[in-house]
Amino acid sequence: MKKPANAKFLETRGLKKYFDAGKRWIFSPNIKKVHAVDGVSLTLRRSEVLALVGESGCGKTTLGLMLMGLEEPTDGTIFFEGRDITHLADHERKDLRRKIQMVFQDPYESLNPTQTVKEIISEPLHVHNIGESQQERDERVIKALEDAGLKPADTYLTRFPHELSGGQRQRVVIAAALVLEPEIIVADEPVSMLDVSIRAEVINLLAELRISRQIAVIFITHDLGSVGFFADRVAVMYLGRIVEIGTMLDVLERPQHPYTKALLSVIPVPNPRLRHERIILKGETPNPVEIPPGCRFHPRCPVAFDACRLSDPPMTTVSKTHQAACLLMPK
Amino acid sequence: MQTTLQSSTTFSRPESGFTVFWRAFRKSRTGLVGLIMLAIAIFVALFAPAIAPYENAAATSVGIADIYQPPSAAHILGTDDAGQDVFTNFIFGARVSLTVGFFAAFISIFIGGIFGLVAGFFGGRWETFLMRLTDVMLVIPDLPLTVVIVALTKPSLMNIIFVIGILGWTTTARVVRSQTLAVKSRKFVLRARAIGAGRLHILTRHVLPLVMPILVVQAVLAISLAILNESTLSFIGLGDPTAPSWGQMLNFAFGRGAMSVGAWWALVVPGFGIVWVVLSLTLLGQGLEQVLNPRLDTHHLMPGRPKVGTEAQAAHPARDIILDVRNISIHYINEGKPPARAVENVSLSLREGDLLGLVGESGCGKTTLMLSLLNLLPAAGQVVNGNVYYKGRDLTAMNEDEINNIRWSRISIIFQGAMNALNPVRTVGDQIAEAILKHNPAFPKNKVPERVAELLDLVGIASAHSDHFPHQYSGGMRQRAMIAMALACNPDVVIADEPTTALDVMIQAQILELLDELRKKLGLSVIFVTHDLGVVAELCDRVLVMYGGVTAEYAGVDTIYNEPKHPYTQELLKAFPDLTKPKKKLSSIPGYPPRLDDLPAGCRFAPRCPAVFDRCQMEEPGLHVLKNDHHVGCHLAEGSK
Amino acid sequence: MKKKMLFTILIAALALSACSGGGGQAQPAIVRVGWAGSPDTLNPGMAILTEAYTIFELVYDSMYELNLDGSFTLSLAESANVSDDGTVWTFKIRDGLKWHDGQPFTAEDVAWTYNLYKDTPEYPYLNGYYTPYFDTIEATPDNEVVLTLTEAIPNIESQLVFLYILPKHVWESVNKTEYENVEMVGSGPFKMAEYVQNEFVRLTANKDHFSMPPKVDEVIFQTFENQDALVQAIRTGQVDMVTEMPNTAAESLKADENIELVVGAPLAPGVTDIIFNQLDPENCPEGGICSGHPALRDRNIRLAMAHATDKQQLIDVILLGLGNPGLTLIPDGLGVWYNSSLTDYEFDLKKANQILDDAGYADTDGDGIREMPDGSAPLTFRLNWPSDSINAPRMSELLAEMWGAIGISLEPQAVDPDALTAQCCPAFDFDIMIWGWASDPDPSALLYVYTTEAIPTGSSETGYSNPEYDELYTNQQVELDFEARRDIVWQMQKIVFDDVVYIIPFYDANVQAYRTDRFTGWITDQAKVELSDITSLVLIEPVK
Amino acid sequence: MNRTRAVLRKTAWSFFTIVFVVVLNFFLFRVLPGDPARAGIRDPRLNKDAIEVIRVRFGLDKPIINCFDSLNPVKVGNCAVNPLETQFFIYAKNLIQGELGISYHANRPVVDILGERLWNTILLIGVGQILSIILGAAFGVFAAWKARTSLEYTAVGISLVAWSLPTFWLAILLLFWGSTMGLPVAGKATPGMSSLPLLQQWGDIAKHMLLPTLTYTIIYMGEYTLIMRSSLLDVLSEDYILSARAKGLNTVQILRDHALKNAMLPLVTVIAINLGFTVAGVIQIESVFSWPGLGSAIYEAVIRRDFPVLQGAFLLIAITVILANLLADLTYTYLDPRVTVD
Repeated sequence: MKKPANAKFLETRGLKKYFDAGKRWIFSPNIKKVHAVDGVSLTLRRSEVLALVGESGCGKTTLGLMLMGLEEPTDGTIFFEGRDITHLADHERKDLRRKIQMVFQDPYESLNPTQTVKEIISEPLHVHNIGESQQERDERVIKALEDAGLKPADTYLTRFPHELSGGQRQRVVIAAALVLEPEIIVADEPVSMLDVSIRAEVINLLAELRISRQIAVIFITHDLGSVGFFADRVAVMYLGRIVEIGTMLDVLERPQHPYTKALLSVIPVPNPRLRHERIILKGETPNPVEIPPGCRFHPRCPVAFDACRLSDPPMTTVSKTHQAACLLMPK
Repeated sequence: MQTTLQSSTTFSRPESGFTVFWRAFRKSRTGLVGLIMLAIAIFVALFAPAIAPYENAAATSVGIADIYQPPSAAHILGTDDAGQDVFTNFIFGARVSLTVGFFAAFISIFIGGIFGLVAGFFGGRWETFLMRLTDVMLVIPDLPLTVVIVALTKPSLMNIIFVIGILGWTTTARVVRSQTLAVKSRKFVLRARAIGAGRLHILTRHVLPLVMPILVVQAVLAISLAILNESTLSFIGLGDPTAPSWGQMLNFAFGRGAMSVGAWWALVVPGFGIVWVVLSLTLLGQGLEQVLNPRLDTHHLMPGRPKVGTEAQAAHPARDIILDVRNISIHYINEGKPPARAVENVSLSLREGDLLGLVGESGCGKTTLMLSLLNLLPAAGQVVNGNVYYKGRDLTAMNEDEINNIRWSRISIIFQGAMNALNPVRTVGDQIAEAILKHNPAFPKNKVPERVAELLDLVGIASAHSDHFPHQYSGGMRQRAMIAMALACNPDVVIADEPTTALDVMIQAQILELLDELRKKLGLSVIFVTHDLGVVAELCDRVLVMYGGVTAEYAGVDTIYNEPKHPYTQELLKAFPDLTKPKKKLSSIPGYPPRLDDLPAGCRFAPRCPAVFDRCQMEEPGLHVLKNDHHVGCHLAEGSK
Repeated sequence: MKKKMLFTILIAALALSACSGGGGQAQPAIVRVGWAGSPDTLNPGMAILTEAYTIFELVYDSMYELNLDGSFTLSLAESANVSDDGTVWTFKIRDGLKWHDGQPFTAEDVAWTYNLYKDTPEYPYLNGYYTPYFDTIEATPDNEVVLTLTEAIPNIESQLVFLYILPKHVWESVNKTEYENVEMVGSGPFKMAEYVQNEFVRLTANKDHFSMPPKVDEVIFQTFENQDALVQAIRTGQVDMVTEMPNTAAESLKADENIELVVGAPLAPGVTDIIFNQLDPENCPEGGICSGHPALRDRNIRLAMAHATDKQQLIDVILLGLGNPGLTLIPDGLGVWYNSSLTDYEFDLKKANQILDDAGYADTDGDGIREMPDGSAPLTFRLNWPSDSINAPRMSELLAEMWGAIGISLEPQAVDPDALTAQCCPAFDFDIMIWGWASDPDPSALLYVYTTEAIPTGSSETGYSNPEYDELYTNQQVELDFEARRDIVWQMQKIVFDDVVYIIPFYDANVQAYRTDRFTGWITDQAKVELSDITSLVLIEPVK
Repeated sequence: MNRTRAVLRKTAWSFFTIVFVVVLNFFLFRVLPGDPARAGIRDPRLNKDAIEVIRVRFGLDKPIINCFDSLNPVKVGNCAVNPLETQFFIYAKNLIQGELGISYHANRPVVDILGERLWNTILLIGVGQILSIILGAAFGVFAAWKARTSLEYTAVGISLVAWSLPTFWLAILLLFWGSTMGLPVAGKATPGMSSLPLLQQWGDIAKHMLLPTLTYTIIYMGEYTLIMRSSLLDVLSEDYILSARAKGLNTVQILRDHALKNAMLPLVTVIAINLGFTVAGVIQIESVFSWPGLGSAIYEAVIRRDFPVLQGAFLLIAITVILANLLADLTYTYLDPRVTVD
């Protein structure tokens, strides 16, 4: 099958997810909402790595879960290869699941401790009834393990997760995703629980897969520092919105939004000779129950002015590949 | 210390889940005793006809003289109210009592298990309904229900089992539900959904296997409760008198005046049986629980091991060195196993006003080293060598009372994970005030709130928050509060143990900035423990890089980053993403850190070292001092200046 | 300081309580009686339990006293005269009697009380059985009570003995059903002093009683829910007398030199009976299920079972020997009414087997259990008993063995008493039951159980029906001549004994124990033992 | 705001539970076989009319609910019956007026019977609970504090054995031991003591209470010890204990100011839930020691199938347990600041 390299094949339009804050109570019909994701539109191309960056509570994980169909969007649509997949029922989604897979943050939590590696990796095959014979399945399992860098694969098959190190576990998780030969992997903070010396392994693995298997990756992280090495594009999220999106170089080298600038400035540089001035934002991400009026970033923005309190800045184009939502941007 | 395996080790056939379980269970003495006791009971029940001296039937020729006969050769445990051999009935009673226990428990576990699973897994209305039902069942006294059910049916053994079974499911339902909820919230369930698994698949393949152990524990407890309940029912006259259980033996002994005759054996023997089995099950349950829910068998109040090893060392340190750690070695003692050599021969010195970075991967002994500075090691930890001097006084030689005066007032600690380090049921202000008053009893009480407010202000928290509980704080605020608390007694030294690890980059930057500011403002000396090389580069004056419990490299910050001599430091720096050099491929260090209780011979880094040579496999490298007070623990640094 | 005070007080309280037992000064003579029950109510119209009747007996007077030998003595009246046709009774009440509250006791009180019992529908235990023949009751100015009956009856004493006379001046104004009568103004040898239901009853002596002034000052009845505790209490001297206890305790108490043990038939004995459902489904009463095993309708089966029942072993094992083999529902405790001329079926397995063989019940399939002559069903009977009985299960074990020896098997099953009532009668949904009756001094009530008339009402447990017997029952009810009535009653017993309607395993004895170190004068030489006979409590006096 | 809401919601839920129990309580005792009027009154002296009189007295002549004569077997009756004349309505009406019917056995209002016995049980449970909680908590604290010492093994061993004892069995053994020590074996007080000075009466009651309370304490102490121990072990392994130690607090200060309150939390829940389970224990203890409380009333009612009393006691206990649970929930809300409405 022909796969046009740059066709939009996953797209969201105005995606929203509101949660109820607290339980419904007879005497309070107007329940407050948590605006976890508040209107996100983005596209993902084939075999592209898109980094989704933001502080905790900015809605990036919820967004990932919605793409996976694990959370029902409150509003907005998701298209996959031009098909609306926003509200599919579980059985309609089944073949879709083969194409979009997920890798979770905590490799200790995302493996069932009672299953062996072989069971874990062959489980998707059983669920989707893939493979004519046991032998074929075994081959697929071994291939997935080897693609995930666990070689020789057969030494891992009968192990339990507690017999593996963190990095190995994360590889097993990735292998379990690979075995379905997905087209997209949503990776939710896949390295934040790992030691520095091992992080690189996993990131490199994802980068390789994207080349060898043409897999598109949505890489969710709070650490801009770790994305620089393989993301094609970076989207910065703040309070449920994307505030800046562009190619990796656009965002890292020509950041437009004050929030992006601040995030970039606080990334530690492992060289004492390069100590630099850091823009440290005051306070923490506000409660997503009450979104500030106007620009949602203005209470923490070091360069905010009066207009920021009043109008919500729209996404403005900086260049063909680069957009940001700030009033200060040149029109 | 996480359990990691050398990737190089060849793999033998891995153990089944049962073997793993059994190995853990074997360690639990209570569990073993319970199992043996239960095994004896089951053995007795199974082989009752072979053990019992008489057949299990009322003796035909019983006369008045046979009733309540004391123990004798013919009846080693005497006879009962019908002239029957108590020992024989006791042996056969085991069968009935255990049957009641097992079957009733099966019913209640079955019902409770299904209810709990359904409620926990499906949630929504089912959960509401089932949990409300459970709540109601919990408040309804069992007995009237039992009376009604027994009256409605018949007090046959079957019905007794049934009644006990259906009245006993509530606890199981609750426990199973919460376990199901816990399992359900774990990421692997979400992952299973992500691969497209249906609910049934998730329930049977993922949830059930993890709920099963809890069910087993519940079952064990349910059996013992059922046996107790059966005896209670018998006592109230609601049992089945034709089923010769231990409960019924007691019932006859009571109802037919055993104690009045002085026939204690008719009463004590079956009672003993019940206590035996119930105790065995309770012990077994405790043992199982220890295995399934392993609690650290140590806690923070257990007395630590006394220090062994060298006495005070020679030369008095330089005047401006406030904290001097000399050749300290710390082992964790595991009964019957080689000790884990968590820290070996580490020295460091902290100058007044300096910020010392301590860097290493998880499990390299950083935290152990820090805890040892204040004699806070867990019970298994032991200082086997070395000394810690604070202004010339040896902290390792102090007793608990002496060091209590040093703790916090001179040296304080900012713990990793402030949520856990703050007491959840006391307000933050209260906890800060406690530290002030502990070390400054003369501090005027009415001034305390003022001081607390001042401290909170120092770390950027509005004083209104002082009445709040830790859970009402955000992660960043908690860490700030922890810092405020650490400063409460104006200490000279603050140990910051990974204070920013769990935080977002922005909050992390805020905290680092704050720490640096305070250090300068208050003239603090700080030891900063982290695994993040970037953070160290931003802040520190000197850096100690640890690997596998030993010093890899110890030098000024610039030396470490720009002239690293130890291959580990070099590799670590290469693995660190540097935004100033984007699109460079990250390198990683192959393999994993060593287990501290299974260290390789020779250099601890040798298995992962790119520059490894023969000597590294045999000989542990010493610490070589290069120029600029640069210490390197590598054979390659030998001789170089 | 405050805490210390409280502590001192507590210590003092404990010290006081510790020495309260052995005070020095002249203590009132208090008899402590331990019993396993407690009166259900002190309202004589509503009471059922023996314990209540015991208190009535002590606090109230009635027209007759029932003696331990079963005879009656006139009590309140100096004389009793009956008209020639036997329908008008005139009782001359003693003069000068007084209620405990000082009010005079007159014939007016007696007549008022009898009318109360007769006319209050909520008193079914009294007017259903004791007053149905009462027509009118009037008091005369001469302190006489004139009782007119609807027809002459032979047993006026047993009709009147439990009708305790209440003070009209108190009872006139109270709600007859709700009144709990805790104050209990009576005229008997003891006065009510204090009553806490299920805890104790405290009575003080009425030293002015006209016939039986007690010698002790107080009697306290204390409730023990646990029989072992009761035995322990008399052993340790916490009580002076126990009215009932496990038979097992008898032997060991006998050994105590300060305790005297008395065994005898109770005045109103309980009867334990093995009941056979012999109702023919064709005569099934309304609402009946009538699922009885057909074999039990055959006298041969029942006879064989009677021969296979070793009553002595039952008595030995179940009662520890403290009982007598039974014949019919009329126990030996009823004195003259008990047909002592009957000879029990001897325990003889050979004979029993022979009877079954002859009647065609053979074990055709060789499983040790005989089948019906047509081979249809094995002789396997359901055996039920009320689950609150502790002796019945033991009996069922023994019966299963005994009857097993003649090829009859049992399916034993305890049943909730209520459920058993529902199952029993008039549903007749059982084969064999072990249950019991309490008896009245007059045999009439128990004899009624065998009548055809009793089948639909539920009083008949067996479904036994015999026109000859029914006729005799009617006759004895109106036979005025004592001897003649006794003959009829004996004849009736013979009929039901020959028909093996029930197997009566035994009549159990009553066991009581007294401490002799504090009080003397207990009646211990009578054939019967009964607490509601007040003589003992009246006669005893403190040991000097 | 949140806390008020939580309190309101929990209170409302408790109220609904009570209503449910009240209704259940009615039907539970109506599904029984046999005619209550005849049950326990098997007396040949009663004829049909007499039985009818008894049925009327206990209100059993009325249909249970409209259209249904009885529940066993369920059959459709006369729908023309005024619903106000049904047993259910009368039961509900009486209940609102604080009446629980008349005891089949004692011919007294059930409320009176339960009323006079309730206080005795409260006395017994009260003292027993307080003792077992204090002792259990103390042993638990020592066992956890001195973990892995012989002190812990002894405390845990004793507790496990105590937990495994059948209540009535222990009671009867203690009764015999006590009687040889000269302790009273039955009742709440020596009859006839009411004329003595109050102090002496109290002393007498205390002596009578000794054995039942001891039994109660032994049975429940073990459980509290185990819970306290495991809960305290958990707490003592928490980081905030380490940080308290780092703050320089000594052991007593740490236990008192940081560990105990947190460790008490599970105990509060268990105590409340235990109240429901206590019933079975109290029945056994009271009946062995003839303690005139609710437990022995229930025991007698079970033996005599006195359903109105059983029904009343059942209701009383259920409501008490519901309220105790509510109280525990609210206490919990007070003790643990983390609990808010979720």
